[in-house]
Amino acid sequence: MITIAASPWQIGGTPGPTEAATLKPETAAKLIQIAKRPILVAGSLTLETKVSNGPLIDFIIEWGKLGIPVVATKPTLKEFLKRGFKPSASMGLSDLINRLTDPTWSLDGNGAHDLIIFLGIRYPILSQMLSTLKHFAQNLRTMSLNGFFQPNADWSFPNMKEEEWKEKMAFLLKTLKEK
Amino acid sequence: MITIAASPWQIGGTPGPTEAATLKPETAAKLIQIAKRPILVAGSLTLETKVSNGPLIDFIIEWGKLGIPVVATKPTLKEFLKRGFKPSASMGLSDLINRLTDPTWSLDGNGAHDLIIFLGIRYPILSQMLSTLKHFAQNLRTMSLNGFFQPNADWSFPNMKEEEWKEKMAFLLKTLKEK
Amino acid sequence: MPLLRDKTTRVSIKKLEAGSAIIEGLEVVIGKIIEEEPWEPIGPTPMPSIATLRSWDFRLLQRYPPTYSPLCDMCCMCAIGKCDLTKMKKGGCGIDIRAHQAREILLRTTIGAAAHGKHARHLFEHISAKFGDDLSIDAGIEVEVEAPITRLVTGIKPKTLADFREVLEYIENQIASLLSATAMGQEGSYLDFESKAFHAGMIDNLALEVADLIQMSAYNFPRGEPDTPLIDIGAGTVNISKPLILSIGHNVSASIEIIDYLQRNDSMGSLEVTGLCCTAQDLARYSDQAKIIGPISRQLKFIRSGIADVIVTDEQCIHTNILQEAQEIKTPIIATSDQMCLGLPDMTEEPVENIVNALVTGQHPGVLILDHSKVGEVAVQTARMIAPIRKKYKAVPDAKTLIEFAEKCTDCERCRRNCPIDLPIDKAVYEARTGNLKKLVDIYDLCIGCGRCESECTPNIPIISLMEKAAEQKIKFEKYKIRAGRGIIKDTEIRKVGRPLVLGRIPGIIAFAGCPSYPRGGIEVAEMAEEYLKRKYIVVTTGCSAMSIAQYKNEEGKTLYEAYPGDFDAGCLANVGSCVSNAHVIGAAIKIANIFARRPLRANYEEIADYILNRIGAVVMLWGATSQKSLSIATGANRLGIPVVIGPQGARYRRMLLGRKEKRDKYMVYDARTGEQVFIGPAPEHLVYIAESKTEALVMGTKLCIKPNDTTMGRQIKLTHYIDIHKRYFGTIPDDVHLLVRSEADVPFTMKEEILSFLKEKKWQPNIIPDPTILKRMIRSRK
Amino acid sequence: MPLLRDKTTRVSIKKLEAGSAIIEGLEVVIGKIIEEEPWEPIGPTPMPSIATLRSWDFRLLQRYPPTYSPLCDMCCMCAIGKCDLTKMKKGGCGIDIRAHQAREILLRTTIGAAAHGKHARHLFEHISAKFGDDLSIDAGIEVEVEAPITRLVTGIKPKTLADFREVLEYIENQIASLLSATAMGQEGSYLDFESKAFHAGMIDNLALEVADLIQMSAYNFPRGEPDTPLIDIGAGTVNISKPLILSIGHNVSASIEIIDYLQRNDSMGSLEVTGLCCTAQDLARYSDQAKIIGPISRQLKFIRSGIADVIVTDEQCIHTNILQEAQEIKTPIIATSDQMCLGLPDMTEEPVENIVNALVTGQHPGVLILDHSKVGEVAVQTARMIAPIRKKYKAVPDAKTLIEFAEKCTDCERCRRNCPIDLPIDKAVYEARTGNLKKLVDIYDLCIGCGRCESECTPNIPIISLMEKAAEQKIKFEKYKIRAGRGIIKDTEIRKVGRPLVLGRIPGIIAFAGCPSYPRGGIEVAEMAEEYLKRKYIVVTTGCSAMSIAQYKNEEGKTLYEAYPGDFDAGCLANVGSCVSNAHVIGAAIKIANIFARRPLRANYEEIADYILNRIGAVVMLWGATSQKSLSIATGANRLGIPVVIGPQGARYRRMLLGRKEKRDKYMVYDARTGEQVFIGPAPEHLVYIAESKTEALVMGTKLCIKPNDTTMGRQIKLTHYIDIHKRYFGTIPDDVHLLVRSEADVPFTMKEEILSFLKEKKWQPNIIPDPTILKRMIRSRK
Ligand code: SF4
Ligand code: SF4
Ligand code: SF4
Ligand code: SF4
Ligand code: SF4
Ligand code: SF4
Ligand code: SF4
Ligand code: SF4
Repeated sequence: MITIAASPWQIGGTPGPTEAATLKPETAAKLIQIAKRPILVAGSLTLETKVSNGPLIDFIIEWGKLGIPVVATKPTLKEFLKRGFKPSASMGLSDLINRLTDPTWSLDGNGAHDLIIFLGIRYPILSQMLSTLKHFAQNLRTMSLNGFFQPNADWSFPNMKEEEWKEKMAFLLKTLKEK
Repeated sequence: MITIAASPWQIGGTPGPTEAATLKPETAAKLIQIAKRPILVAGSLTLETKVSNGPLIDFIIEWGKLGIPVVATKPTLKEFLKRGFKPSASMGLSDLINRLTDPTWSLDGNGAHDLIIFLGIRYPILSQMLSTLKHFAQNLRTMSLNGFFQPNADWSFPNMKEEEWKEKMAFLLKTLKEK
Repeated sequence: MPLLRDKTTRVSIKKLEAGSAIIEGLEVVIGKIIEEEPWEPIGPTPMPSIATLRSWDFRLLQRYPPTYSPLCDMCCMCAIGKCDLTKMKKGGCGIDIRAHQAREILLRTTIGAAAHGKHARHLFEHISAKFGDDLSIDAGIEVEVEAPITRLVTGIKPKTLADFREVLEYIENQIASLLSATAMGQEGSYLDFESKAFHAGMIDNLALEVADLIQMSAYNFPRGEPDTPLIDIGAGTVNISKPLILSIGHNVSASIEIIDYLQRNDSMGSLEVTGLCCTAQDLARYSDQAKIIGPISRQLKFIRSGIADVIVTDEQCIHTNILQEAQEIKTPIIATSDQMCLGLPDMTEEPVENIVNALVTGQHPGVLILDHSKVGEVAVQTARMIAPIRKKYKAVPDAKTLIEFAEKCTDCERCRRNCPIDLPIDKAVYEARTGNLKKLVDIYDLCIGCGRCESECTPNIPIISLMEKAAEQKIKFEKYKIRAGRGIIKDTEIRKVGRPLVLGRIPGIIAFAGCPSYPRGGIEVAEMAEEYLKRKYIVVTTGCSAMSIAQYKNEEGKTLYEAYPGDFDAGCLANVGSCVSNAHVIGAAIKIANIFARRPLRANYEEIADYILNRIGAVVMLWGATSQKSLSIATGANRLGIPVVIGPQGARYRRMLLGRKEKRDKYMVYDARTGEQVFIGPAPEHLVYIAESKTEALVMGTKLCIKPNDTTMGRQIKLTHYIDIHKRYFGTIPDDVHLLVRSEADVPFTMKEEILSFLKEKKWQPNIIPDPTILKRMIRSRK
Repeated sequence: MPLLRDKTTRVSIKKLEAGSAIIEGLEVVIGKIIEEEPWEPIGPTPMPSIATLRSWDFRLLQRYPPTYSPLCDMCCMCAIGKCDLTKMKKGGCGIDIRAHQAREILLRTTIGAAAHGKHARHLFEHISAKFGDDLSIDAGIEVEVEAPITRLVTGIKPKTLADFREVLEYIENQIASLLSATAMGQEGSYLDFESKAFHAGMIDNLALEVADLIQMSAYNFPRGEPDTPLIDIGAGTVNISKPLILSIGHNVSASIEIIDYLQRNDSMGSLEVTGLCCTAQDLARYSDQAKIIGPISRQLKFIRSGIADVIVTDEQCIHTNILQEAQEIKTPIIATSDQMCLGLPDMTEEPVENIVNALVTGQHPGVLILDHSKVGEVAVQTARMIAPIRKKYKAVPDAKTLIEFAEKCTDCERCRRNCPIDLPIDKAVYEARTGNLKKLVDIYDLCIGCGRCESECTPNIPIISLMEKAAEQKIKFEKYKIRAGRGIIKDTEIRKVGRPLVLGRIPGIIAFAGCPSYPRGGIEVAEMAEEYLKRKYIVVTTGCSAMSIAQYKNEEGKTLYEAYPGDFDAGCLANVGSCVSNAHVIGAAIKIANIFARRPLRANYEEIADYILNRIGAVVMLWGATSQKSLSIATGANRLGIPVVIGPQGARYRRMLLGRKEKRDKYMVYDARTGEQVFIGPAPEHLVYIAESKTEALVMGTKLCIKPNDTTMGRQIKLTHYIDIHKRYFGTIPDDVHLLVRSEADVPFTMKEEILSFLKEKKWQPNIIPDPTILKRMIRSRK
């Protein structure tokens, strides 16, 4: 037996034959850059999760400033506002996922999104929400950037130790800023 | 999404988090050589499957001559005998698998086997029999040398085109003979 | 305990005084009358609950402990999951993979029992409404024991339809019990799960009997006649110039209304009334004018041919994507069961005219009609009106279009990799580009028609349509004959074969049952049947297996139904009927114990099962194991001590019940005469065996017919077959003959020398022939 | 249609003449008496079958279509599988992942219904044997409508135990029907599967009611009294110097025998009688001497403490590895249900002495006793005799041993990776090496006690024992109070709250139900309950949630049960009882429609559901979704139009029923006065919503209480809470306020300015307040 590098973080979480491709930060940056209608979904763990220089939420705000539309899930909205950042939208995670399965829907009504990036969402619920999109939103691609491999995404970071993840996140932000 | 090189031959056949390691012929040879109590199980497809120089059964007989005990499943026994080769034993596949889950059992009564090599068995049934051994015969290791990835084995050849498989099989036999 | 029975006799009482109570002006329906007729004293286990027969089950499981082959290493039954159970890791509820697999078996056998239980219930309600509760249960002449399973399990002897009400309530009660045990945090022992699965199998078998007896009684199906009419079977038998109605499923009551309507209007010949799966088998028991297309494996293929003008679905074994498939060929669907509503509008209450109109105009792609009496008229009228309109859909695409499709094939192998039985369909399609369709034709016969290959094909090649086209010419010649299902086995037949069977002079009963996931096509079932017929076994068959056997001709160009008589006797081939008719196969074993051996029947489960286990050489062959229903049918047989051989695909049922013949202590029985424990050899060796190939199944079948009670003459005959067939296919004499020879007199005369020397080599010692039982209480004099 | 009821009154008749029939010497049991008492005319849907309420279901599903989150991309239900269904590929039976997920929901709701159905059946049989069929169903004073669900669904008004027989048969019949539809080749439409799942939910709720009403009646449980005794709850409340019996499960009848036996022998104080899960809740309804250890999450932890001298298991939610766990601490098990036999020897027929002896000597690790009346004596005597013997097991390993264990930790993370709720248990164990147990203590409260972490740990560290040890001091102070389950809601209470609720002045009913797979521990349930209590919602709770709420103290050091009254009224906290008591929560909504609004109840499902959907602000909170049972309870509520909010772990139930508030056409109702279609806004927006966090659930709860029928005053109040709580947790006013304001009068007074300007921004237009219904036939005058 082997343990595949990118095995689902939750051991029982093998969904079936189709699993996410493992993502390197370089590739992530490229995919984000070529996406035409990406959104970044920031979940309820954005506050308590730490990246190099503070909580994840501050980091996400920097992304938002780069022009990537940020959707704050309901429980995170207040924290964004507190920090003087107005997300592009705020919705319940379930509400958002449900609408994303409708290819005619988008945040601004200007055509379907093509890439959904997830950060700061509790593993078990994200896994299920990614499953919804995998099966029923074939028009878009999903990317999980938490440090835990999410097989139901199209692309996911592999399982990483905290420090490693922080480095990769910093590298990713840097790359995005550079280009 | 990616399609992992060593994905189960049958697409719906993902068993769970624990899957076989993909095997190269070199490694196979090594594993067979270091095994103390291996057996080779030859199933009902050994006649109709072709390797480089004839049917698989002839090939297996060569292995047998190298000293690896061959168990012919019931439907293949007659063909071995026809060819003047007496397998170490002949049993129904289900009967054999059942006994292999008993760590006190062996063909000759001289202590448990440690490696079971499978050749020439219909994919769907082999997959299930390997599952039995995976869960309930933790004392032994299993190896599938058909050209179809069997995730329930401990080691399996990956999915291969017929020609490639024939080459690998020839190489394997050569290696075993050399040492 | 006196037994209560349901008889809804309504009585008006003006004034009733009983003891201190006075009731006036009351209309009562006398619901339960305490059984008066002394047909047989009640046995120890009437209407057993899920733990009643546990000790019997544990005895079987001790000799035949389960060997599991998990199909999945995880469990996903509750919201704690998925739990990874690999290698005996425990799930969040504490369960390990052994108990979980047993739970999976319980769940599936219970689903099977529920499907049959519901089938029986639906028939009951429909027939009760149509014929009244007083309809007599008529199993035909020469049949005293009309309902062996019902009598055995419930203690009820059914006389009218109403008598089955209590039986159905019992069945439903038990199903709920069994299902409940699969909930998170219930049963924890794999042995108890298996015992419950046995119980589900028994309940399933009971439901089969109820269903078949009431439909036989109501619809006047053949009742044990061996020489039922030969029915057309095969897609080649239909006249495609006539409007064609295709019924699919298992519950024939809706489809019978079609025939009734046609007959009422004297226009039976103007339409083709055809069926697929068991509904077809049962239609043919109702009318020899109905035609059978084939088993479930022909379902998608025949639909793709476009020939059906109307499709009537009832319940079970229906391709669940049928609505979309039917829309492709512009064929309206009439769904007739709450088991399969397909999202269709419920037009039960609408006038026939409106429904027909909605279907013919395509306003709805199909409708749901829950009142069966309406179905006949709607189906016929719709077929007549729509047939001319949809003429152009009555054909698969032409060869050119198909080759164009095939040209898109990239030889990616994914179709084969998604094929449940690993057919090389990739190569067949790839080769079709060149116009060579031979490989496709070959696969046509092997294919179970599931459509998974198509679903995986990136360029969307309609692979099944390709096959259908490729086999077009061949299909025209698919004209076979099947003998209509005969139903019950008569008491007279039982009396006739009882002695030779129990003593072993008839080597055994082989029952081909179940679905068509054959490893190498239906031909293998037919070949096996033929081999046993030649060897003078009693061969019986049902459901899809019976249909597969029909689709084969012997050297003389005859189907086996034409070549062999339909009796329940040595060297005969009896098509017993549809899946629910399996009740009569199992019932026959029970009847042998009761009628021939005079063992008390009523509510006397253990003794009868003990008798069958130790004395009746009967084996069920589930060669194309597929559905939950066939698993539960087989599991019911298992509880009665009848071994089952399953084809290799059935390894996905995930468990066998295997003995180990070297474990002498497991094959001990009591000698009822003395109470002594006697070694009986592997007789039978296994309770559920998965065979790798046809030859292994054939040989195993002969071996599993060997029973401890065989007389020396009988054992000689059985061993002759076993050794002969083993030599023929495996080249040697079996390595366990010494375990099956009890005295020199057992040794087959023609092989004496060879076997005696083998016995010597094995240091064989003679043994006695006991009066075998595994029930301590059956010992007549204790030591 | 006259309704038939089962009343097994036995009458001896010497001679009976009725019409032409003469019957002599017959003993009859009068089974079915045509209903005479004209309590209410029968409605349109008595004992609906699985398709009867389909059109109602389809209406709900149109507004709230299912959103699936597959837990697995494959299907393994039959031997064709596994089929890969990823991205709408079809399986071998033609099914796609949408229909298959719906089938999985149906299967799980049916399993839940079966578990409760069986629970009811077991209670029924036991109570019938013990108290007789004539036991009156007594729901207490001030209760006319004793069985709202039974009346609504079946049309039966139960007076005695026997009246429930027909109800149980109906339940079992429907369960078999529902299960049957999950078989391979049955239903093909996801909407029809969902409709059937609703049906399973309804059947489940009916079973709950039967179970709780008969146990309330037989055991004299509290019947709607708000001020039931305060019961000790928490492991810290037990006196470990006394022998201790621990009951686990749901069916209290066996455990009640323990208390009865002690009371008969006047020795109630000599033993600790404790329970876990719902059996504990129900024991506390029987005797205020019983102590509750806690919800299911404490099960393994408490067993590991070694304190229990005897464990009595009945059915449901029991750790299936309990036998092995109990053996570790040398505690014998008494299994009392055929639902969980654990492979144990059945000693039901043995004398008490022998059984006790077998247990005390360790001859058997446990026994199966299916006769509950024997359990009491066996349990008590065994506990007394074994307690001194097993003294040394009454402790988790000492701190030193545990640190030694922790030292083996390699920080491999696998325990966390196998934890269903992703708890950082790896770090906690790793840190314990240093003797710092704080992280372990923290996790103790969050952990659901499933044991999966241990199962994954290569060095076999007994992680749960570590936690138990780490929290040892804390556990000593786990002394809380819970108000014993009060059972039914009284008609008088309904009358009192009916108007304010329907008009909206009481902002809503929030029901905390279900299991403890909380994302962040039980404290969150308690915090949510407290928030709603402060806001004067009616808060009710049952089962494990009720126990979790108890294990929290407010700022004043009081449990919420001590701080708030137990009425069914604004700002009160009612512990209704065990899981089966959820019937009364759902029943309360029905009773409001019936008693307050005088809607006909009997067999009048659609109208009542329509009333609840449009008028009663009630929400079920399933914060710790786990078992199949909680899914089916919730699904039953859904069919009645009651929305359910599920915690994030419940995403593994794999489907939500979500509305989309921007789709105006989905939120139209008829105005019953005029027949006009009126937009009502998202009221309620969803039927099943999975909340990411506590705050989201809290806000969603307030929003889902908003109903089209609210008066302007009521809407003001509801909006005040919604907006206030949204601001508090999310920082803004909700973006959908304009959809919920129908006229300026709806605008909360205190927020007038802000909201009016928001409305302006949204180009808000006023709308009328309809007399809302989604049933066309409820329109009084058609346009
Ligand atoms: S048991 Fe079946 S449905 Fe569940 S995870 Fe395994 S393959 Fe998937
Ligand atoms: S039933 Fe048990 S093993 Fe299965 S998912 Fe639930 S907790 Fe895990
Ligand atoms: S339809 Fe036939 S060829 Fe295609 S996957 Fe199914 S069995 Fe294989
Ligand atoms: S999946 Fe389609 S393209 Fe691929 S080999 Fe099969 S038929 Fe050809
Ligand atoms: S034999 Fe199997 S496939 Fe055929 S109709 Fe019966 S259950 Fe269905
Ligand atoms: S039920 Fe259908 S999808 Fe599931 S395994 Fe069977 S054929 Fe495949
Ligand atoms: S026992 Fe607790 S910590 Fe361990 S896996 Fe279960 S929930 Fe997680
Ligand atoms: S699984 Fe065991 S060794 Fe690994 S981190 Fe957890 S406690 Fe430590």
